Amino acid sequence: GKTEQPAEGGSAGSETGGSQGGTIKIGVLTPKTGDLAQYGMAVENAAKLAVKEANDAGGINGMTVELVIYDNEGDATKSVNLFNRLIENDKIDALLGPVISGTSLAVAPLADEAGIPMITPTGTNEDITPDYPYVFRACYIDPYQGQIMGKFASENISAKTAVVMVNVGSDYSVGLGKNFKVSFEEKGGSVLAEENYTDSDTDFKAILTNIKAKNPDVVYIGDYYNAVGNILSQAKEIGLDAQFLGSDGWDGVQVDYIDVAEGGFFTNHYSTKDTDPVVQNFIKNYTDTYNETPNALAALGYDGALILMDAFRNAGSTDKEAVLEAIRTTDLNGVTGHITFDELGNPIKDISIIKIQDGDMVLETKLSE
Amino acid sequence: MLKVEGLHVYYGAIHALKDISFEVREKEIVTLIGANGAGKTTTLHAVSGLLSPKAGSIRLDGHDLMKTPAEKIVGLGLAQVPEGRRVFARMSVHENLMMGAYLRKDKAAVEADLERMYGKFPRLRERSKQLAGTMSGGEQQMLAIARALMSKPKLLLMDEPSMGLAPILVDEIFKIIQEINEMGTTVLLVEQNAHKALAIAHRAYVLETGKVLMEGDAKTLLDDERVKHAYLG
Amino acid sequence: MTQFIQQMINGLHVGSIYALIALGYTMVYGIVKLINFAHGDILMVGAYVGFFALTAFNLPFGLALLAAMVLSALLGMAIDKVAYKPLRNAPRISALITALGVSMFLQNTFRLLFGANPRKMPAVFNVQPILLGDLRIPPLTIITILLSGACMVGLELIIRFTKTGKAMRGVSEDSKAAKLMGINVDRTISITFAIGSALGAVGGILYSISYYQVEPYMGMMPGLKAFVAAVLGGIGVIPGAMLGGFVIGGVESFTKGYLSTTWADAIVFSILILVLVFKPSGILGKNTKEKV
Amino acid sequence: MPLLDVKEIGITFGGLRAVGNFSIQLEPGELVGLIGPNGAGKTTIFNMLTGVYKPTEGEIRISGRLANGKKPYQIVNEGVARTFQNIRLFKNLTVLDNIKTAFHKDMRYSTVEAVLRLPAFWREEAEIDRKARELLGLFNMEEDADTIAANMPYGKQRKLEICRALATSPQMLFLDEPAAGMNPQETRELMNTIHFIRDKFKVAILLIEHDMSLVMGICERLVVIDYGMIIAKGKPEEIKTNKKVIEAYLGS
Amino acid sequence: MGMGVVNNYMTGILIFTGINIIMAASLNLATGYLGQLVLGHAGFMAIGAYAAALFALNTEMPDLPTLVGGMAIGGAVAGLFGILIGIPALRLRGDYLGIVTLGFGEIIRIALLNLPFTGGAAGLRRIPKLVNFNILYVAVVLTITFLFLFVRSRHGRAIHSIKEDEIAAESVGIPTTFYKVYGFAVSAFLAGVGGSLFAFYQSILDPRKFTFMLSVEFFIIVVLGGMGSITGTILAALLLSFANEFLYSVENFRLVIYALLLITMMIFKPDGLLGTREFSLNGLLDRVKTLVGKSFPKSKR
Ligand SMILES: Nc1ncnc2c1ncn2[C@@H]1O[C@H](COP(=O)(O)OP(=O)(O)OP(=O)(O)O)[C@@H](O)[C@H]1O
Ligand SMILES: Nc1ncnc2c1ncn2[C@@H]1O[C@H](COP(=O)(O)OP(=O)(O)OP(=O)(O)O)[C@@H](O)[C@H]1O
Ligand SMILES: [Mg+2]
Ligand SMILES: [Mg+2]
Repeated sequence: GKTEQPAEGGSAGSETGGSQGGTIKIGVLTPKTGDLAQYGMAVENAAKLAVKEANDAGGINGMTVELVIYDNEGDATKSVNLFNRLIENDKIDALLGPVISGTSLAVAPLADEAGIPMITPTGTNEDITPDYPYVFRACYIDPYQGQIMGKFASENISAKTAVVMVNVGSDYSVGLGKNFKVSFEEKGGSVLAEENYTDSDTDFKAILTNIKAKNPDVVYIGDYYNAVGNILSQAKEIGLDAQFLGSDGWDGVQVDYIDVAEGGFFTNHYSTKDTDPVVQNFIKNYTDTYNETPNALAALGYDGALILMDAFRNAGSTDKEAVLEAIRTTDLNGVTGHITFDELGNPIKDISIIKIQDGDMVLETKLSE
Repeated sequence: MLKVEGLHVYYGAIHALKDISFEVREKEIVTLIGANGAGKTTTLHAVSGLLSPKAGSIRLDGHDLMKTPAEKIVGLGLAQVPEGRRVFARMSVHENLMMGAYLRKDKAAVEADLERMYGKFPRLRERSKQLAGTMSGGEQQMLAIARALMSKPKLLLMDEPSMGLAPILVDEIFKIIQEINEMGTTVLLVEQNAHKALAIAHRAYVLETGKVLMEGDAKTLLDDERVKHAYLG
Repeated sequence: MTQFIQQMINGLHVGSIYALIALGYTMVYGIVKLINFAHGDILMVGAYVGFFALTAFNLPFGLALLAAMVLSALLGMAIDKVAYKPLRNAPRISALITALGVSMFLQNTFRLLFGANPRKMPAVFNVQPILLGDLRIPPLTIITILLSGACMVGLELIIRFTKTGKAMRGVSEDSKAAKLMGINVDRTISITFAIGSALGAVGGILYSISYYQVEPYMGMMPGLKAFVAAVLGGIGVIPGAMLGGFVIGGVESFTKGYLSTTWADAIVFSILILVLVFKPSGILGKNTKEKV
Repeated sequence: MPLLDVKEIGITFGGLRAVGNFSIQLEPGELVGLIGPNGAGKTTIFNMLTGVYKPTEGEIRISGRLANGKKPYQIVNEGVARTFQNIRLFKNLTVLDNIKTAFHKDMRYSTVEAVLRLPAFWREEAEIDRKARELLGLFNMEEDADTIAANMPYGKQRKLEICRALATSPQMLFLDEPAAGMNPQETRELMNTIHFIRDKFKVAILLIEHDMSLVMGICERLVVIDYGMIIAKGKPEEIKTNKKVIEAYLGS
Repeated sequence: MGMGVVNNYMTGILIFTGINIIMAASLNLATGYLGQLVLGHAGFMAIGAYAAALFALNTEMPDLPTLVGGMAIGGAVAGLFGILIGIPALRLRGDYLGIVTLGFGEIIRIALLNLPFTGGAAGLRRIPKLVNFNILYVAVVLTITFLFLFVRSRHGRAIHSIKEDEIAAESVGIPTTFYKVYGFAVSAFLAGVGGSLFAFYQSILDPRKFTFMLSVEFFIIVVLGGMGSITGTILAALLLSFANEFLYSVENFRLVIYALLLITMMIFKPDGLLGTREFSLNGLLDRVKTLVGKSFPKSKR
């Protein structure tokens, strides 16, 4: 029924303080406007889906889960203000977000100080979690994926030369590129060039033309699928046919760019082919609800929500300490794999290498360090 | 031809025209004289539609000008030599003149009129390619007059056409006004140079702080003691 | 050498799109002295119209283009009526704020309507590139350049030889004096917005086809670049906008190719600043000092 | 040594020689008229003398010092003030602030003294406030001190512009068509004002004007130019009857 | 606890509003008083913020000297850039200058992303958090007071006269060249101070923050408050901040409504909330009196 719909938008006017009246309040900070909105919306949608499913199934320990979602525009300043609003006005029990590393870095110390368990679904920067016991993440940290792909490039497909494309406007991309390079060179490969671009670039022909002239075995692009789709399309236009490699941001590229992405490999948290019902349910329900295929951000947003709800369930209350302890001891089958946490608040999970083959996503192999 | 009745104009809180009425008959030269700030320019702007009066009526050949936008009023055969010249500064002299003929379709006649203007103001011909904005004050004044004439108006409103002109040209301008009047153009003339204006006008109105103070035959006013004292010096 | 020519072709491609968009900026600026910050978003609307025409209605490219031009033109006129016209006699900066407001409004309305996720623009000219030795010239590039060229020539003809063009020049100089010449100022401004917006729509469609994507914020960057192009060429000057577009496109392409992608925008802006310092009214702008 | 000594200056605008071989001397307290047909180059001469244009030839000396190529504000510091053919006031400022702005060069206090409101600030501000009001008083404008300049009638705006020029305590005052747009009555008042200024402030006045009643009425000598060249010089009575001047300028 | 009136959330908003006030008021000097269109004010803020942060990260001094030193350095470096950008301003007019400053802002942003010592996309972290509400409040009061006193001095008059009519200003002896650069420098200096306060409050710096849109945000505050009205700036900054917070209750429509609000306000108050006037109690009383006078016209006689 309608009443069981997950709360949408900031229910700033809501009078229910704390978790009395049988609600668990989870705050969500995510960019819903501006050029990061496409990522923020995926997280928001997935979180709403997870919460709705939980509520439909009777809630958590008899309590309904309510989301309080604010648009932080990807801005640290606004995130800080909104976080204060979430704890003081909305009296949340836990925080899902923020989505971008920069904003997560700004909020993490506050969440820790306030004793609010926080899970950033997608903040990949290494520094977000270590100093703050209350702060966790659902995604890999930057070095991890880059390293694995460097190793894969060198050992599994015997690449000798590579070019790394880096979006310098995104520390996600910067971190991945750096670590790919390190690990690829460690294994004896040589990186011919590092080509940089920025968030606002749409025309990549100039650098692709240069890359073409260098003729590398592989090109590594650690960035999100929209930029990647655009780059791959233009690469095709100018006739650059190297082996392209990428990161979990590629997930989603299959929707519009499957043809130009053909043959590419990328690291991901999961495979759409995974027969695990958690994965298949998620893909089906998400597609049914939002009329679009979920991407990695959605998967992480979903898992973030699952981890929090699971912790509430295991803690048996909304007591912050108990919930924190429950998160630490998470042992959960999420969409992005089997999740446990290390002592730094980072998830321990496998990496899948996905190949785009014959217009489909195929699980090439699973690797770990 | 032009009949104005009970005109009231405000600039915000300033009541600039207070119940002004006057008329201009076919083929007449009528002049409005009055001190600075009396409301002469305001009156002309109200007639040509550049501002909208609060109350009153303005009729030109039976058309209600109160409801007609400025560009349509021009279409009815009215032209204005505006205060401050308002030439198109970044257009050449020639282009300015052609803008004057914007509504005209008779190309050949326009060319002929252009020649006539160049004949009357040789300086303009000399400088036909110069940007109007770089012309001297007086040169711009000539251009503004010539541009207004290019539209072949039936009724010509002139706001201080002699301002900034050399004495020799002032005489020339008044001659030209008489000439075009004789050729059938009706003229409503605002002048500081009341002496000369009254000398060529048929009738005149004296404005004072937004009101019509006196009206009558130009020759009579020229001899009126009060007018003499206040405006003729 | 091949690479050099290839970069130049790339530059011409982007440049001609910038030029098209810059025309809209320059025309509106020339006539109402307003930096129409919403122009980039009109481009976005045009791209969306094109996108839906091509995908949902399966229209041929020509019709999609026409639909986008018409709807954008109407939108441009409507924006003028609602947001700019009431401020004609107000300080110019106030209209700048409403322009920013309109920009924000369009972006967020489209985000609400169609989501933040980019839509994939169908590849319209998906045929094999023309190969000249090592050179590859995508047909899209040729079509973009030709279409832009045609629009610019058409515009120049309109401005030079029609009554409307004459009226535009008059209004841009002095709208009150223009009224006294019998020019319908409001209509002229409306037409200006219509033409500028229609050209923007063409730019938007070409842009989205070239870069495959349509999204609510897509107008910001090309809009800004095109604005820079218009200023560089001499704002208010039609050929200046075109020249500026090509210069920016070229500089961008060459700096990306030979210097640095990340600094490219900085270099573009530095060139702009340098040019303006030495030629304060842009490359083709007339430096008419105020007569004292 | 003459106050102003101009030798053979000239300027060319894209091929058009607007002024050439123009020379003039001005002694303290003189009242000289510069007349000539429209476009003869009168305003251009003012612009060269006040640093708005740089002459392409010739030399300008003010109190013996070379003034070519100086910026307008530096010329003001040399003791030259002017008004403009098209009035140029600080339209949105009050009458009083228009005048106070013109006292800038007489003031010394620094930014620090200003924002800390140290005694120097109060002293100088009080001083110019007094001087500005006094000046307005001389022109019967003390009532208008708080009026926004743009809201005043034309005649008063002209007067304010002159007043503002005087606030720079010049030794020379250049007036460009001060009577334009005034009726004969107002022009007569203006004549008195100009006389008064000369006598009260002991300034030399150089004046461009097309209103012959004013020019002939108050100027001690006249310089007539046409096409940028001097065609006649002399006392008003001589000029009135000069054939060349009649033909080019006065008309019959 | 439980008092709740001025909680962290409110304090946070007030602090950021305060920084906005400093930014917009300093922009008002360049735009409202000097009359130059500046669309890159965020650039000066960024320079101040990064300079102060780098200073703090590389010294080991007690809090107060670090704060004051950081503010001084942030202001000085930004002021230097203000002089730099003031120089093209000498030759450029109006909108051309606007675009140059816009370009300048972008160059700064790109430089922050690419220079070796600015932390790139990740920005700077662990900047000491030295600013609290009280310190910021003092800074705002000082800035506003400074501007108030500055514009009401001969320097302020000179700057204002340039906006009114540059040629006339020269003609009464104002060295316009000097005052343009000076006005820019002071404006940039204060923006740099604003930036340093921002850095010392936020404690991390993210180059994404300093975009053209941030410059636009300051610009909107200035125009909305009234160009040349410092109290107007304060009013507009407060109004926009709180409008924004309030609009979170219509989350999805927030920016649409915000945009409509802007358009409507401009149409109904094209000169901004206060025009060029300053808010004062006396002025308010006078206005009330005239209003009362108007509604009882007979009492006038
Ligand atoms: N735009 C305006 N805003 C406010 N008041 C104005 C405006 N234009 C004119 N006024 C006022 O309206 C009155 C009439 O002005 P108008 O310009 O019509 O006078 P005028 O007779 O043409 O004077 P002049 O001889 O100076 O040209 C004056 O008091 C003037 O100050
Ligand atoms: N910037 C310029 N570019 C081109 N020509 C110019 C420029 N400035 C002035 N001129 C020309 O130089 C000549 C002298 O102009 P100036 O303004 O000095 O005349 P004037 O004697 O003051 O005339 P008026 O009495 O009409 O004001 C004019 O023919 C004018 O067209
Ligand atoms: Mg008048
Ligand atoms: Mg002159």
